[in-house]
Amino acid sequence: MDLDLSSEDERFREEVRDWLHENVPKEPAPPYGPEYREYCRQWQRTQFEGGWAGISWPSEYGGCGLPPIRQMIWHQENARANAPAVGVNFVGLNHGGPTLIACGTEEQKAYHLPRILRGDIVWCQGFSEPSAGSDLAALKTRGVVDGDDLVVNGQKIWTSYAEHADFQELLVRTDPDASKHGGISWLICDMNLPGVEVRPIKTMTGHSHFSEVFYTDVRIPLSNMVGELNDGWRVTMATLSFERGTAFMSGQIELAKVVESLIELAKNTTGPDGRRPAIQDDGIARSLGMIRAEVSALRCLTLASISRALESEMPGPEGSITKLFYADLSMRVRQLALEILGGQALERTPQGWTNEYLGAFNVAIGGGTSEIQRNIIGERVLGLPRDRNRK
Amino acid sequence: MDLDLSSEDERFREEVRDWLHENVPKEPAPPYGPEYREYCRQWQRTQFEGGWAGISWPSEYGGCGLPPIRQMIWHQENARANAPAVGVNFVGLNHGGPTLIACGTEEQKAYHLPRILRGDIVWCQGFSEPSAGSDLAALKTRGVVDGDDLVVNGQKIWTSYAEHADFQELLVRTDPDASKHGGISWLICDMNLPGVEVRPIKTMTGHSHFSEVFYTDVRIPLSNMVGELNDGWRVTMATLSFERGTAFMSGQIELAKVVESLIELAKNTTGPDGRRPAIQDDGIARSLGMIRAEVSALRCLTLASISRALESEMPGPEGSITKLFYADLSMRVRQLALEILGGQALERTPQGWTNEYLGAFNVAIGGGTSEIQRNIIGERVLGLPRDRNRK
Amino acid sequence: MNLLPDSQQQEIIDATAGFLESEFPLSRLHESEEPVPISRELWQTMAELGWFGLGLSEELGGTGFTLAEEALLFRELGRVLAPTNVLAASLAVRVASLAHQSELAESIIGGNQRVAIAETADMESTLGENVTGRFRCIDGSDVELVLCSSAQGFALVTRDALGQGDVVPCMDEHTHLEIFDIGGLPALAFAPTEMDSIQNRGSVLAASMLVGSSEAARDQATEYAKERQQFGKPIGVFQAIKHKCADMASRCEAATWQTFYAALAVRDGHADATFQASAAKLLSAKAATENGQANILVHGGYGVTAEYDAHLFLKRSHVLDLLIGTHGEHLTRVLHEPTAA
Amino acid sequence: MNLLPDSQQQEIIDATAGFLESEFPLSRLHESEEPVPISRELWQTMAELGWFGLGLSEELGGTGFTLAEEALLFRELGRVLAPTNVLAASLAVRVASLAHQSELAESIIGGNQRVAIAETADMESTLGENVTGRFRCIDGSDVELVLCSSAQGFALVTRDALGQGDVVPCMDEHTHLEIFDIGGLPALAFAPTEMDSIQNRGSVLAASMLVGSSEAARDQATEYAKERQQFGKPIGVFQAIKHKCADMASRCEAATWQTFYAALAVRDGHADATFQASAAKLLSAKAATENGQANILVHGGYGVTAEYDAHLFLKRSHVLDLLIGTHGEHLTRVLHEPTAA
Repeated sequence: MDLDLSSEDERFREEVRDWLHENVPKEPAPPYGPEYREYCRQWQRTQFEGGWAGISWPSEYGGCGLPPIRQMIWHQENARANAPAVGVNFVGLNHGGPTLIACGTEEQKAYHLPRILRGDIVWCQGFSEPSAGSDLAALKTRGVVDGDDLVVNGQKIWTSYAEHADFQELLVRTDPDASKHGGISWLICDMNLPGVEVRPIKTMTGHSHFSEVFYTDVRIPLSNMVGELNDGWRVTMATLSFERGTAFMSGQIELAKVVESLIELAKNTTGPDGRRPAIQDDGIARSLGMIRAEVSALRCLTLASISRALESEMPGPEGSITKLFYADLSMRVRQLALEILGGQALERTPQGWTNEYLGAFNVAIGGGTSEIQRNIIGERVLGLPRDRNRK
Repeated sequence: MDLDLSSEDERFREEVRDWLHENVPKEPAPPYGPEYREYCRQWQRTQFEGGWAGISWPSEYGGCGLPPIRQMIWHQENARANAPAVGVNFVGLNHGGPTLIACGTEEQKAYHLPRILRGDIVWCQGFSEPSAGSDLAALKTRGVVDGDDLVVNGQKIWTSYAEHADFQELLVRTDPDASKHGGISWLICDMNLPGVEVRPIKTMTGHSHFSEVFYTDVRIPLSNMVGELNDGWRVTMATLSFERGTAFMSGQIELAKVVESLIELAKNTTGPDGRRPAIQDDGIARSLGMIRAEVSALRCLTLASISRALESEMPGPEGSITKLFYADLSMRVRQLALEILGGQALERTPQGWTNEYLGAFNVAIGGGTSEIQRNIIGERVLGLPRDRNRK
Repeated sequence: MNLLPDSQQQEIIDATAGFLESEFPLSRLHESEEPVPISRELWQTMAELGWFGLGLSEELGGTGFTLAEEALLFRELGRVLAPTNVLAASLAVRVASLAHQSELAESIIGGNQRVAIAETADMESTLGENVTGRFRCIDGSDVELVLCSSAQGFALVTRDALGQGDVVPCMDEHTHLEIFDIGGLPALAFAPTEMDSIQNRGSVLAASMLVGSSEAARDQATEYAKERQQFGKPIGVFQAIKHKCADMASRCEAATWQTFYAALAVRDGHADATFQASAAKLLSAKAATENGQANILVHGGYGVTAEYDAHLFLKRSHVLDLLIGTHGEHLTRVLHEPTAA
Repeated sequence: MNLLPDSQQQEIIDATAGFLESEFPLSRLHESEEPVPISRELWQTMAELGWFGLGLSEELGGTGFTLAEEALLFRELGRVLAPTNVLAASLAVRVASLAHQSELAESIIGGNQRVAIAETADMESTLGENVTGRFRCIDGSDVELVLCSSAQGFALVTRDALGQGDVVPCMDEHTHLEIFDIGGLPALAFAPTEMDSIQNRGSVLAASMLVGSSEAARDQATEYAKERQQFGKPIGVFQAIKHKCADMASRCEAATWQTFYAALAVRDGHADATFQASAAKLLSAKAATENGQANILVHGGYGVTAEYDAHLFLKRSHVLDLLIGTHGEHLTRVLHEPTAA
């Protein structure tokens, strides 16, 4: 047990800090559209050219080959420098890429990994379907082998940044007669193939965070399969373990910043008595204190994941604890903001707390609802028996 | 919709108040033991002799034959007069007796009801078993017909006041080959029969609220069966509807008094800052306010039950909402007391808040856990599909 | 004593629900992302139904029912997320009547002047003969009168006199939100808080709308839980969902009966009327916002889409929560006012 | 950076757990309803194991490990609901050492003097050369020294000098609770809060015991949920139970890693040490009390019986929660102290 950063780690932090100071874009990110995509890609390319992309990815594919703690340092310094968020590159960097590293062929790795790191290509996810949400393995999108291709027909939903993506991690059912988990394959789908259609879904914040994707006779080469035919569920578990595990590193740092700004809000907003600043209200002060302690615990959960990653490549089911804790805390932070704001909470500004509050429901649902995380914790961390209702 | 009490109701209230003023025992109840039983029985007999027993019970069995609102008025005035709690007579008055009224034979009613009202006999419950708790219908205690008797062998648990009781509402399995709910019978068991053995269970508050009861070849006359042989589950549902419904009338009034004393506590206890009285703490004041509003809502839930009782004899599944609300609120009231007391909460006095806190877990578990109440609300109030895990 | 609606009241409920189903279907909120003011025609129809004077005696020009029937009407309005103008009109009629402005009252009752409510936004506002302070005006884009509300009472002013306020996008996109800084504007009519228990009436009506919203959210979540299949079962089979719905039902039940009780206590001038009205507002606000959140979560991914109704209930519950006093004010009252005997 | 115990630390954990399993089985708490003081022999054995000076350097007479290893030891002590005397002794050794009372320190390390902790019970107490105020002394029925604790620091006094206090039945029947009103008693040794981060050390050790208690409660509930059958299934199949257990695991995980981090931050003198120590105390107290409650509820009726262990964890968690500062003090610190970079 130690918190020590080696002198190399410290030097790394200094170098990152200096480089970010010089290179973080001055102009803010455009809110959406092709300009947003370009902004994200350009920032990724800048990182790549500076030698900072894929901190803990293997160096043979353009990564830095450094231990995960360096990735954490990188995220910390990015937050300190107010560097742009990962944006459209989230899936490629945080679970698409790591899945290829763990399960992909040499060709797949050689093609995609450097391109993801350079910001040349954008990845998105194609897992959920309209009737396969929490019950992901119920997916029905069909893939039929025809020569060297899989011919895909069906529909996906909740695909973030689909309209910006070049490739997609796509789950299809390739053996409808096999057991539910036994007939699924994991594909790399080129989003520009004929027959792929993207339709954005509008959310309650007024934005389109995600889309439906429709597939009509889309021909995907079999060489784009990750893992074996019908063995995609194993690969999926790897993807989900990355999604629920290490992908939260930057989210946690972001949330810590949100909490500090919430404290500022409480200093500058009149409290429930209509007279003193909210932070002088005994109850609000206690809630703020507890939330600050909890965001610290979230950070420690992340550090524990990093520590475990020193021993094993693949994040374990404990990632679901981090996800659950993160989702619950994210929601409560925004609820406290609403309590502090009182009537002002009705006034909606694009970057304001009200939108944050509405957006927080995404966090509790996306990447597996909190109920699903509790099932995983109960069954895979604690070893409680599986629910027979779930066929 | 009206809150009006008729002039007869008001006159009734006056009469109750006057009578209680004259008749409420001056000496407090002994804490336990045979003296406690005698105290409760004596108080019941005093009520009976004064003409106040069984306010809403039929007059042919010694009751007053009055509408349920009079029962409510009676409870209110009892609380105001600090009259003794119902104590050992709870089961007889609140669900044993009402079950007989709904489902018993003429002989059963004629024998038991007046005696319950007079305080001559004490009833207890014999439903749960060690492996039949939430899954009540899994009960295994066997009853075998032999001539005019049922011969009973087995064990019950969580029987409140078993050591004081003369009779028990006893569920036994009379057809082991029938469906789970189809082979149960509801019996009146004389607790003084040979083969009945009572063993008190000590709880975490240090008291013995309830007991195990063992049955060895206990011969119960078939004439003591309520409802038909193997049709006891229907009778049980009636008993439970009374237990979860109208039985909360006095509990709600009691809790309202507890909340008022909690507010007094907050005035007289130094708060979290170690300087001001707890009630001046913004957060504690808000919690107290909300709890006071909630106990008022609990009262309104009870009044709604009374209103429904004007139209139907049997309480509906909404009683589970009252039970759930009551259990949750009971617990939170005591948790707030602990927060107000701070370190003082460690100091345990027999009637103090610390024991109230520990005792509140009983409320959340006894009479069906909050999880069971939520199942009932989900399935029987809202019509959601039944869980297939529950065989 | 009977908290259940009687047969005449049940008729009011049924007729109102039927009318609202055709005139205020929830689908209307998916046809526009802007607030849709109630049309003049529809407003006139409501006037003819007697809604604006529902709780006012016939001798004062009202329909001759009481606050109990008003509570039932507003519960139905809350169910369909109707704009708050009916509530504003109902209170405005009473304010005008209490200020002996019978012509004004008649004009509102008759549907000739439409009303919006404006809730105080600071502690410095004063209401009386004149109105001063900052107010958040709800659903006031196309009205003739504005009813200013604060802990001091209610004051009625003309919309024209307020000039152009600061129109702010609202959390609820179907609610028009405009902020006015008012400096000493003479009121057409003023009623202080205690007069005819006017503020308690407002609390009960707002609570009734919140009750309706919380019940509709409960019903939506329950219906979805019966229909939506995952793992080969309706999701309502799973306790994680079933128990969420049960908690929604429990919150509704508590809020509903507390609100009905409060309506009667206020109507009949009981000593605990203020306590009951504030308790109703608090419990119904809690039920509406928590059920609004739970409804979204029961709907999973679909709950956060604009296409489904779930988010509409949450957003509207926060708007209604703002009306007639802050949490802090109501909590102070329930802590210090006398409760029921 | 690595938060996981290394192999040497794992050995300490395993050895401690083995020792405690035989010397402090939970069954001992069912054999008596009174507090059972640690016997002289057992105390001596602990001394020989080097527990009282575990985190003290060898040159000061300690075992030469650090606060990290102490945290691991106290987690195990928390798991078996051991009395708080080891914690008192561990802090007392450091207080004596900081006050250059090396003989006193050696005597405690050697097990010759047993120690109890007494937490301030009012805001008027003062700690320094002299001790004044009201204190709640925990597990002090058979000790030679008492360590008085308040926000000002720690002061060591002899048990004899305190005379007879007011023995009060404790919520936890296995904890001896005695209240002392002390007026200007000279201290044998005093260490102010900041010195050697002594208060933060205390917070971390109390947090470690709370973590142990919360983990043991989680494990008990989980085991019970696997074994107990209802409706023909282990109750752990049902989400109402499964998700309760999952929430228990989540609280444990957060408290554990926060506490380990705090142990290291305090040991290494980081700028955020106070923040981390207070955060650890708050999260572990929350985990222990909430898991204590949940464990009882998972056990159903059996959870409230004296015969089962479940209630023991809840009661002890409230005792441990009392040690080394109130919630209010820790919440103020976490709100105002600097956090990690």
